Amino acid sequence: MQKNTSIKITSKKLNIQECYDFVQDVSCGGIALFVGTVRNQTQDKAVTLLDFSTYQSMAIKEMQKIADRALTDFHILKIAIHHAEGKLHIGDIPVIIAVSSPHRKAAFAACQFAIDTLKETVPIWKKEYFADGEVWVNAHP
Amino acid sequence: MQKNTSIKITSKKLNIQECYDFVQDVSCGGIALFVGTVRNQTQDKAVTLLDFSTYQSMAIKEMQKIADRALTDFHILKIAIHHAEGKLHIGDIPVIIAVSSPHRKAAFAACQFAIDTLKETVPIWKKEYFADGEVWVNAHP
Amino acid sequence: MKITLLFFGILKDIIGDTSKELQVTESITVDGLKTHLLQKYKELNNFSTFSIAVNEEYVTANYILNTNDVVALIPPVSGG
Amino acid sequence: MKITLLFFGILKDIIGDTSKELQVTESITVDGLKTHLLQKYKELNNFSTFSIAVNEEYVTANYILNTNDVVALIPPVSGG
Repeated sequence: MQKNTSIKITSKKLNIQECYDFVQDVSCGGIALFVGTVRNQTQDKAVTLLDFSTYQSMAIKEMQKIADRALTDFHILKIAIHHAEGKLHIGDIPVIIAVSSPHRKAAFAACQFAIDTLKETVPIWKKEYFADGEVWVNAHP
Repeated sequence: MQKNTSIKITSKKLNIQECYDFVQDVSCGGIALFVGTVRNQTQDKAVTLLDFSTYQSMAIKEMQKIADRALTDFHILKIAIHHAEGKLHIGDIPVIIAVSSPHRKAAFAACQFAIDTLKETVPIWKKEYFADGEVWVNAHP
Repeated sequence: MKITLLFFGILKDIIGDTSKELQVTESITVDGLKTHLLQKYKELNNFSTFSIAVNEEYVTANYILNTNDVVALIPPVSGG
Repeated sequence: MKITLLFFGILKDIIGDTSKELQVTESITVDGLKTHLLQKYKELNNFSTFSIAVNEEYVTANYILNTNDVVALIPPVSGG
């Protein structure tokens, strides 16, 4: 299934067109994309920047598992899952997921499955910086 | 609500980045996009090209209604609905829908609502061309 | 009274024109117009599923037409 | 036997390091290791919810460690 999946963690800017171009195919009728963006606030506190750190080798494996499972469980053609690491500013893109399918419902379902699962299982951590300090997101239940 | 919606029918190539840029906002955490693409076949018959014709003034109104209803019914920030007209080839993009929201579930739900409703209500017609003829899609129930 | 008919998609091909002006009786309903059109354009009888929009808004069968209304015959749409 | 510990996210800040080598008893389980770590690094007691990955795969509490295993302490993830 490898050639139908594109998995990447990078400190460069993520590129929507690159994800689109990877999944686009003459036999697909629709492409669903999810693009995460850095918000200017969290729980009413102004965010200045985010810093993403990863357990990169394991994160790549977990992202690959999500992509492979999406291909198995949904009627889709290709999937790209790209994640950023390092410092991101307001409006920057931490994550892009793109899914192509002959049928749009499958593309949407697989795209939602992928982002939901990524947020649960992939070893990536986000530190939020505010004017008066910083906090590891989700670290304190 | 007008400024939170971008509605367009054009004979130029649709642009994913343009839709993304319109909906992107410092207060949004996620953007869901749907990009329709022209498939190389329909019911096992090879398609050579598609020709989209529209009742343009009414189609714009119906697309605006969909966008306004998405803003009312879902917790979203902005929505772009762009549709192509004229001749499209395999891989070309007939439609792009982009939705931004603080929360990704709302973005996905509104994006699916918009494409589903567009396909039911907006007066746009697609003629499929094959090597041996042409057919108006959906015209014969 | 005079109304304008617009034809789209397969109906444009069937009628062979994009628009026509038509004289109809005062206070005719959309349903009445449909009956009239199916008599006037026999070729429409092979193709009875179409919606009607008046002045760019979908209307139902009992909608009453006014003079100068722009009446569009909308075959099943297939955008997206 | 020797294992390697890796620390990520908030645990990296708490421990003040990204990795450490550690001697543990043969056939220790992940659960046994957790107990050991909570004794050794008192600061972890304020922070008891973390998962364990061995050689880049999540494992459960009764998983038995081998020599040279790379054991990652995974605090709640927050990617995306």
